[in-house]
Parts: sequence; C-alpha cells; structure tokens
Amino acid sequence: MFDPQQIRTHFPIFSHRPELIYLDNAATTQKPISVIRAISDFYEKENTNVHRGIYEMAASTSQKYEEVRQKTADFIGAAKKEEIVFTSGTTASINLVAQSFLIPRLETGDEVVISMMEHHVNLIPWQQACKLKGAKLVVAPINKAGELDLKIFKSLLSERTKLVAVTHVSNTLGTINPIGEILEMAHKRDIPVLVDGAQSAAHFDIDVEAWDVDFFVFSGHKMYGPTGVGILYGKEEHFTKMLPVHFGGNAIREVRFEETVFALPPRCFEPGTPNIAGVIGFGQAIDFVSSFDKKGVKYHLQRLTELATEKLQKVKGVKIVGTAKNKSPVISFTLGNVHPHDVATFLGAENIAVRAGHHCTQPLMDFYKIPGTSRISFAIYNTMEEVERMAIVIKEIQRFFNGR
Amino acid sequence: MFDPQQIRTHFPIFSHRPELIYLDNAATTQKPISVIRAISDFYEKENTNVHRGIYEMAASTSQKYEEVRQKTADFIGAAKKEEIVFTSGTTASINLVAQSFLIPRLETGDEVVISMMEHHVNLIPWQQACKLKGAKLVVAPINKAGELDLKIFKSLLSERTKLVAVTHVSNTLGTINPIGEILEMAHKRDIPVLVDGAQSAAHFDIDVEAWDVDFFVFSGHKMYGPTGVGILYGKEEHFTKMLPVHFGGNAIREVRFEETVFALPPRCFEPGTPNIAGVIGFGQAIDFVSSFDKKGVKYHLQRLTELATEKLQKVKGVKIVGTAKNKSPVISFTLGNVHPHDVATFLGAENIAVRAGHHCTQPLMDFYKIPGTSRISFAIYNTMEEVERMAIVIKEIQRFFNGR
Amino acid sequence: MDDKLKELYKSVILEHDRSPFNYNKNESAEHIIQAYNEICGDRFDIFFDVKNGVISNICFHGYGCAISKASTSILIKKIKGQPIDDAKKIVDLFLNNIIVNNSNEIKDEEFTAFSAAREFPARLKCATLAWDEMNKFLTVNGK
Amino acid sequence: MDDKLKELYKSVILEHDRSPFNYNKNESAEHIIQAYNEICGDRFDIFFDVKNGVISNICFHGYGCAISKASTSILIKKIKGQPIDDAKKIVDLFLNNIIVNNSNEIKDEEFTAFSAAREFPARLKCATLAWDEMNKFLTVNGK
Ligand SMILES: Cc1ncc(COP(=O)(O)O)c(C=O)c1O
Ligand SMILES: Cc1ncc(COP(=O)(O)O)c(C=O)c1O
Repeated sequence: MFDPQQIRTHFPIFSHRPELIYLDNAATTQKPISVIRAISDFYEKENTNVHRGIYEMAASTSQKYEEVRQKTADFIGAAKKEEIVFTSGTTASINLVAQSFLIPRLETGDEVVISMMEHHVNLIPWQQACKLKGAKLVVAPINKAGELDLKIFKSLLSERTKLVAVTHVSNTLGTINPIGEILEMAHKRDIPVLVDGAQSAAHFDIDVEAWDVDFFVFSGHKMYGPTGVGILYGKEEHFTKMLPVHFGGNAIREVRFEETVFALPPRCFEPGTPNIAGVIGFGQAIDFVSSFDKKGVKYHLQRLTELATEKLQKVKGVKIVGTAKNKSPVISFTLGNVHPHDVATFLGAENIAVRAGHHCTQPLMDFYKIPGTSRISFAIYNTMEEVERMAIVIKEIQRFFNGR
Repeated sequence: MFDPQQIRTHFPIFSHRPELIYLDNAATTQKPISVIRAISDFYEKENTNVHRGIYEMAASTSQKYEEVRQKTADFIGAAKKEEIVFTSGTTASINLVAQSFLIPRLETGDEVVISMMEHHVNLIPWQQACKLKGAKLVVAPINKAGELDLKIFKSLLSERTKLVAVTHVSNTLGTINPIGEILEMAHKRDIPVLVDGAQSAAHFDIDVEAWDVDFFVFSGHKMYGPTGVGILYGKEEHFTKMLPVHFGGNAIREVRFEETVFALPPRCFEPGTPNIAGVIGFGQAIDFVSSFDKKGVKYHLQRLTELATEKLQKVKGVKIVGTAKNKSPVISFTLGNVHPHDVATFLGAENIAVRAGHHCTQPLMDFYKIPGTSRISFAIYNTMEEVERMAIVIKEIQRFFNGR
Repeated sequence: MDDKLKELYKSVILEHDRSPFNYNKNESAEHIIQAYNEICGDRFDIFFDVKNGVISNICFHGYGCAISKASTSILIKKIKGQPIDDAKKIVDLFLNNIIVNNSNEIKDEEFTAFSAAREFPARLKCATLAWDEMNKFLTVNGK
Repeated sequence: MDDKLKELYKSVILEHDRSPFNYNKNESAEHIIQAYNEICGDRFDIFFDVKNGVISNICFHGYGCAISKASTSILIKKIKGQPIDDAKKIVDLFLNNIIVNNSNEIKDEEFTAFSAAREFPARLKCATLAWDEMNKFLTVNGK
C-alpha cells in the first residue's frame, strides 16, 4: 500500500521541520535523501569534469553522466539517448527550441499556436520569435473551467502554423490537457508540437515515442531532483537538422579560427562544463520516482485533491479557479476580497507553505479578471491530515478578515 | 603559514581517496566540505524555490540567493550587486554577451579581436556572431613562449573593433595576460572588453571596478564551488542597454499575449528557476577562497609550478609548451613521441590525475603544430611531494616508451 | 492565532484595508504616480495636484494585499494638504524610523502598526511600496 | 608498474606503435577512410583500393596514441589482400570477440593484446577507432 508517512522518512526536510506542511510542490518539490546523497557523494568521492578525461575517475564520471542520459531516455520512453539534451531547466530547454528550431524556420505571416493557460516560459520565447520574424502568436482559448476547446483549437491550425506549444498540465489551474488529441490534430497537418512537461514529469506516465511528440521539456527540481537541471527531448529527425545556438568546449568536432565543425547531437547542444553533480542527482530522482507504482501515486494525489477541493468549497468566499474535469493535484483559489498574499502570509505563519500570485501565468489571470490566486499543490509525501489542517486555517483566515 | 596538509582536511575526496594526486584543477577543482554541506543543508533544511514565495522559508531562500549575489559583487570588486548575473557557467555567460550585447551592435565590416590562446568558448561565439553579421574575427598572435605581443595587439584595434575578448589566464599555456594594458589600449578607442576569468577567479585578485573591465566571466566549479553555476559581471551601463535573449518566468515586469515588459537587470537575464542550491554552495566557495591570504596562496602555487617545471625539464624528451614569464600554475608539456593520452593513462594508473588533449584550444595546438599536450594544473591542496611523485612517474613513462 | 501575525494585521491596518482613505480615481490629476510591485503584481495609482507647493486633491486606486493597501491609504491620509517639504519629512519618518529603525518615540498607531512587517521579510515591500514611490517624487520635486 | 597497464601496453602494441605496418599516404587511392575521434583528436586516414572485391594497396597515416595507432596498424595488416567479406569477418571477430566478449578461444596476440583495453574505459575507443570506421565501410560495401 501507498504510505505517505513511510515516504516522508525519505525526505530529511520533514525531520528537520516536523511542523512543515509543504503545499508548494508545483514551484519545486522536496528532495529525497538518495538525491541529496548522490550529489554530496559525487563531490566527496569522485568529483571530476566530464569529457576528455583519461584517468579512471574522469572516465567514470563521463560514463555516469551518459548513463543518466540513457536513464532519462528510458524514463520518458525515448528511442535513443541521443534524443536527450541536458539543460539548466525547462526555461532553457524551451528557449533552445525557440532559437535553434523555430526561429530559423519561421517566416513572415507564419503562426505559432499556444494556449491561454501557458506558463510565461511557454509564451514569451514564442512571442518574441514571432515579433522578430513578423509571425503571429495564436492563443487557443479556454472555457471558464480552464479547459481547452479542441474544436476551436483545431480551427486555429493551418498551413501557416509552424509550431504548437502547449503545457501537459497547467501549473495554475491543474488542467490536464488532451495531449494525444492535440498531437494528432497537429500531426495531420505536419505541425511539430512541443509539450511542456514541467508539471507532469514527476507523476504522470510519459511516453514520448508512443505519443510521437516532437519536443518534450521538463525540470529536475519539480520531480524530486536538484535545481539547475533541465531536460530537452527532441526527435532525432529534428535534432539532426538543428544548428547549435550556444557555443563552447566539447560541443565541437573541429575548430579553426575560420570555421567550426560542430559535434553531433546531443553533444553540440551541451557546450561547456555541464551541471555534472546535478545530472547525477537527477539520475537518483528518476530512480526514486520510478520506485513507486504510478497508479498508487495517482490515487493518493487524487484523494488529496478531492479532499482539499471539498473542504475548501465549504469555506465561505472560496472560489476555486480551474475546475477542469481532468485535473492534476494543483488547486488555485481566491478567498473573497482577501488578497492571496495575505492568505499565504497567514498560512505561512502556521507553517503551511503555499504560493500566491499570478504563478507566471499573468494573461491567464487577466482572463479570469483576477490579479492572482492562492495555490496549493501536492506531492507524494502530503497527507490527508495536512489537508484537514490547511482547510481549518483557511477558515480562520476567512473569519479574521471578514470580522468573524 | 600556508599549510596544504591542513587545507586537504577540508576536502573529503582526499580522505576517500588518500592515494589520489589530483593535478587536473584547470578542468575542475575539488570541493571543500563547507561547499558540499551548504548544498545538502539547503536541500535537507530549507529547500524552496526563489521569488514570489511568501512563507518564511521561501523568503529566506530568496534572501540567501540575493546575498550570494552581493557576496559575488564584493568578491570581484563590483560596485553593485545588480551587475552580477548568475548563469550555468562561463560558457553560458559568454554566449549571453555574444547574443545580447555583441550581435545587436555588430555590423558588416566590424571586427572582434580575440587572442590566439582563447578557449573554444571565447572563440566560437564571436566567430559565429561575425559570420552572421559579415564581420571579421581578428586573432592577436602570440610568440613561441605563449605571450601576446602588445604592440601588434594595439595595431589590431581600430574604429571597426566592436569588442575585445581575451582570457585572463590561459588554461593551456598558463600565460597570465596583461589585462590592465589591454583594457587601457581598448578603452582609449572606446572598445568594450570581455575578460574570461575562468582560470583566474580562484587564485587571483580580481577587481573589476578598478580595472574598469566591461564584462568578466567565470565558473563556480573551477574555484572550489559546484557545477552548474557561472557568473557574468557586466557594467550597469551595458546591462541596462541590453535586451534579454532568453525568456521566462520571474524575468518580467508585465506579460500580455501581445507584449512583454521585461524586468530590470539582473533579473531580466535570469529567467526561470535558477540553480538555487548551486548558487548557495557557490557562496560558500567564495567564503572558502576568501579565507586564505592571497599572497600565501600565490607563493605556494608558484613553488609547486617551479618545482614541477624544474623536474619535468630534467626528463628526456619533455618539452614544456607555454613558457611565458608571467605564468599561472598550469603546465602543458609533450613527451617525445609519446602521445599525451598514453602519458595520462600511465599517470592515471598511478592515481595521478592530469588532462591530455587540446584542452579546448585546438587552434593554439595548430600554432604549435602539435595535436595535444599533457597538462598538469595545481590548486591550493597540492603538495611538493605530489610533484616529486608525478615527476618520477613521468620519467618511468619516458623509459617505458623509449625502450629504457 | 500567531502573535507576530496579530501584530502585523493590527486593527488599524484591517480598517484601512476595508475602508481606505480617499479611495477613488482622478485621471485628470496633475500628477499620477504608479506604485507597482512586479514581484507580486500589487499596483496602486496615486492621483494628486501640487498647488503653491502643497499636495492637494490626493486620492488613490488599485489592487494589493491588506498591508500594501492600508499603507497606501495611510500615506494618502498623512500627506494630504501638506507642503512638499513637510510631506517629505513624514515619508522619511515612516521609512527610516518605522521600517528601518522601529523607533520607540513614535506613538502614532497608523505608523507603528507597520513596524511588525520587519518580522515578515517577504512582506516588507508591501508596507513601503507606495511610500517608496512617493519618496522618489518628493525627492525630485522638493528643493 | 601497474599490471593492468602492462596488459594494455603489451609489447605487440608497442612494436606496432613504433613500427606501424604500411605507414604512408596514398592520396590517389580509390578509397580514403577517415577514422577521427573528436573527443581526443586522434585521426588516421586509411587508403586502399578494392580490386575484384579484394582489398589491396592498403596503407594508413595519421596521429594518435599508442593504442589507436597499433590497433590501426594491426587492422591494416589483417585485412590487407582479403576479400571484402572475409575482411568483414575479421573485423567482426575483433570487435565482438575481443572487445565485447574477450573470447578465450582466440590466441592471436595481435588481437588479444587489445582485450585489456576493457579495463580502461576511457581508452576503449582507441582500440576500436579504425575498426569501427572500417566496419561501416565493409557493411555498406559488402553484400
Ligand atoms: C579559460 C577558460 N575559459 C572558459 C572555460 C569554460 O568554462 P565552463 O566549461 O565552466 O563553461 C574554461 C574551462 O574549461 C577555461 O579554462
Ligand atoms: C508549466 C510550467 N512550465 C515551465 C516552468 C518553468 O520551469 P523552470 O523554472 O524549472 O525552468 C514551470 C515552473 O514554474 C511550469 O510550472
């Protein structure tokens, strides 16, 4: 059976802060001891640079680094490890696709289709690319529940569409988008699709090969791994046609002052010394996530989400923002006229960590005509008791601000 | 007194591998326990994301992150912490300057001046920028000793020169370049100068304000800090005129689908979740480096370098590549016809870690008409005994390959 | 409820949050200052005229948390009808003696209520947002 | 000296390093294969003709470490004058039975010398560099 109490023992932060109720998992998750140890062990026992190292320790570091690449490929169902590029985060992964894939292909009058619920990073790079090339950013609308309308979505695709970029799971609304259908619609028109998996990589089944997705991006730190590690999956057929946009050591085949011949992917996209310790820690995060039965995890997160939704709805003035049928464990809400920052401050004083604000989805806030929400988001170590406690404090906040 | 044995006790790797003679410090240094602990402590006790966090733990993380920015500014003598941008490494720092500063300013017929001894990363980004804009990459020559000729250097500067990019210390030859003179020559003509400090940040006195340097870049992992952390110092007057080239969360002031208003520097150059744990670890690396008297460090490194040079020169067939008068603790050499990889393999079998190859300076190897060198490079924890041992093994290798 | 929190959300702050002072728009004002916190999105516009060196017709409008709204409201109330130089002294008093120093000598509860913000570093900016912007204006426009 | 190291640098390898087999250039050869290891910069050009399905006039030139040079030299020696299919078998034997499996059945010291490379992961590519490239050629050009 899935036992969050047992799982908590893997996370040192809960022994150091027994009072902590951490509900800010969409921002970043806590780290299990195995990930933390992998990083310190690397530095304490075998720290070297990768590439070109002849002595055993260096060869072993290079090998471990490449093993994590293979592990990542396996984790998301990629056919080849050469389809995995390590970056510094989802943000860097998306910017790399924008610069190296989209911009060289984009022409005046072309279009890029995103959705209304995108995180700023899955919006601004495309917006700026369109601005640069005289192309158009097309925004697929959502309904009040926070769901895409697939009919409209389909109608926005045309021969002008050069890329579709959508999030798998919304970090603000929790909406799980129908990636399969979107991919099918886009591929019928030969439009490549980037899926932002920042919020899905930790707990969802990812199978890039089965989905036939063109690019899939995510961050280590949102799936129990270290900060400073991002992943860019790209189909081999795309990678081999893309030119690097960042340059440096180890990404080259030959360099002369007149000319450079670049290495093959993925190496050409990873110039310089990578975040070696981070990547090795990330390998442990994959092992950690893979050690659980995905069904059990899903069921647990769903129970937490259902309980929280139920409890919150009972509090006077609470309005849940994002009520899609298909939802991940993320709940945004407003509390009457109480500002989300006041809510978060009160929760914080009771050791309950939540996020407040626009969650890097400002245009989505504009759609709902609100300046922000309070957001709770769950991970595998959260418990039903934590949800109960959170709901009690929210009720207190409501009473405090509305004069009891 | 400066006591390397005492210093070694700070480095767990030497207890785990007492037999290790680590002479590959120009590739990456080992990490003191304080740096390693700072990272694991962060993950174990206070891990949160930065920015927008209301609860105390998140506010404290943001504050610590910004404190390291201040500490970095102080460390290199920057006037303001807003002149410090955290990146993923020297490589990312240089590419950012190329994309955000140089390319928008570069026109057909313009020139960028670098030197013959640059690391690939201080070459390829400029080369590709020049290619893109029809500009010219001008390479300042060196003499056989590996020193720049300042007269020629000066003659290469003109009103066409839009940037000078030189390394402070050569990672292959050990040459310390006369940064002060280069800056003076360039500034007389109002040419901005980027100095690559990857090899100097750990052990040299850096004072960007006194030097009046325009951009200064370095990596945490080469100065006893973690991988995945780089620094870009830029003058405020440049930063405020540069537009971001990577986009994402937390780097913005306002986002609408039609338009984005970016945040002020440095935030606009740090989109997305940064390498938080890495930056916090890097703060400890600064403290570590600052805890030593720089003169004592310099003297120790100089003694190691002199002894190694003397011992190596006595081995038949050894030719030292890079014999500048002003040298840092880096020694490249060839050993008769023995390939550097064979040298490194033999040394590695004796637990002596050195690097072999072109050290990401292929054009420099072409200049010397060699395909590569073996390179030893020192850090504060190296000892005279290690140098003696290294020299003995080199002699054995020489005997082995030349049939005694 | 947490004591520090009670300190922060003193009744004077809650009152100003619920019934802000001169809370309305005046697009035809001589001066409109925008106090915007890009980190959290709080935004207040402050409208006023300066007649014979005196701040008049001041009002504000916008959106923010209880702390930033109350602190803006109190700013408006305090500098209304004041000569620029006196307004600057009031702003200095607030920023230096309440926020930075927590001086014991000041008894005005509309000021002292905000000293508790120092216990909440993430909220300090809320207490000073409008004051910081007004300070810039007064510094430039004073003599 | 380390025993594993002695294994790796067997005298047969040192001999081929010092006196490589058919070591020269032939720019007018029918086929020129480049074996280049971008990780370390080792590079050998292999020159040969194919006459009636038989490899002839084979020689090589370039620069690399003792291991890669000796292994290229031995490749040249072994496939010289062989029909393409037989050459392919020899290359398979080397790559599969020496490098991957370390089969005990093979006694030819010019082959077995390289099995020690498996103890030095960073050097494995040196042992197979030229063989891998030749394998590609033979796979495409065999039937
Ligand atoms: C002189 C010099 N510049 C730049 C770099 C690149 O640094 P990084 O790989 O940390 O980006 C190095 C390190 O190899 C170097 O020695
Ligand atoms: C949906 C989504 N996309 C992208 C990102 C950006 O990830 P990172 O900050 O790790 O680059 C986030 C995280 O905030 C996210 O939730």
